[in-house]
Amino acid sequence: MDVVLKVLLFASLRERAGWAERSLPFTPGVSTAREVWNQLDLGPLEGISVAVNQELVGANQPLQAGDELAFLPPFTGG
Amino acid sequence: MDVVLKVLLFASLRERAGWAERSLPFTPGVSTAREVWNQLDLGPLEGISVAVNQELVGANQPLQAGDELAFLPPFTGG
Amino acid sequence: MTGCRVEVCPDPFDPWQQLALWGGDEAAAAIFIGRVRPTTTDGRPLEALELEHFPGLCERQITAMAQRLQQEHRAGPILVLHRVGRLAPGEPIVLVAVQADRRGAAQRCSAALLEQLKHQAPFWKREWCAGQGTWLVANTPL
Amino acid sequence: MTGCRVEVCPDPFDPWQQLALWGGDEAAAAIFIGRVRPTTTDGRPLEALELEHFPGLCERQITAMAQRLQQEHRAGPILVLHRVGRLAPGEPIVLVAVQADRRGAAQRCSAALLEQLKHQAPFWKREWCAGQGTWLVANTPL
Repeated sequence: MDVVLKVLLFASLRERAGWAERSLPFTPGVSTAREVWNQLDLGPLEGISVAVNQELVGANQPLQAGDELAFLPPFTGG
Repeated sequence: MDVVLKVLLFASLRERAGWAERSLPFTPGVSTAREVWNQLDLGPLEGISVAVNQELVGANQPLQAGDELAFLPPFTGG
Repeated sequence: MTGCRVEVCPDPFDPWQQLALWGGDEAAAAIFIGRVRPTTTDGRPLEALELEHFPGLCERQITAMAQRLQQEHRAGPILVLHRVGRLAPGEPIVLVAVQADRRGAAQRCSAALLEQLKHQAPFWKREWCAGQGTWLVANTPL
Repeated sequence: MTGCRVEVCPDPFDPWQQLALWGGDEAAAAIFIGRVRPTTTDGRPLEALELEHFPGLCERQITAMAQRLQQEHRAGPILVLHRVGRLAPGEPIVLVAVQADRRGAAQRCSAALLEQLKHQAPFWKREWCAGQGTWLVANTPL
């Protein structure tokens, strides 16, 4: 069985990375959004919001296998 | 020549007085809105605004023969 | 920047239609619409609200306050419509619309103009209930 | 009191038509409409503004903030429309409308909701100018 994390990037983060969505293997050792972010090598996490399964959460919240993890650059709507 | 002041009352003041418009003789001795008001015997001037020739003015501004003088109860629009 | 349109309306107006006609496309527009409440200030069912004004002075007072506030807040076009006559519950009494390049300017100018309209323009309200009219002595609190 | 209607719109909307359909007749309604500026943040002519959002999370975030503020300000019905996609200069981006029994409640709730929308809802703007797109890094100041 493939146990994965789905990772989503939006707007400027997506352009910087060159991809919008990726499935990463879920490794129990890399178990927070911050740790996944550091693996992605996309610069500092500062100012970036994290959503897990479509809920805004702190970057240090533990992840579960199968989670959808989204990294969101600063919001500029309205 | 009849030298007069035109006096206008609005809203609750008009109802209280029972008239909307009157021409009063202009007597040089009664030469401010406050003095005319006191002659009309309609209660205290407190809270009432005064307009002379369609300009809001203080109650003690000197009047001229021919002036249109209006007494305005507290505003409740908007 | 641009004009202040001020109208005292003896007949009902449709706020959305008036705003559509007014037009404009500045980055921010803050609009306030006030309507007749269904009850009197002492809680009885309202039959009608009657609005009286001092023609001439009233329009000039509103235009002057709109122009002052427009300058003070660096706002763009301003539209003020205010009903007079006999109004049914739910009918629009007042519309204040302010355009500006910034949302803060539009919002602050619109709110300030509404307060000045309420306290410095010669309008008077009379509530009708069971065939009897009562002049209001003060405005509703903010 | 009553509902919060929140919509993310992929197509242009006519604010006045939407407000007319929304209806309601509370004593006070405070409305804000934001439109696309004709220039980029660095002052060049804007070709188009592109708006992206995080579907699902975005609508739920806005609904949650609208409901919280509605309670806090004791406001009535709330309507929020927000465009996504490619917008031309002058086109409406956002509409926030709040009804209430008091003008202060309607005005404060509408202004607070607009700020939360700008800072706490997952929308992103990209300015297009001379065929090149630039993501904005922050919102315009109040």
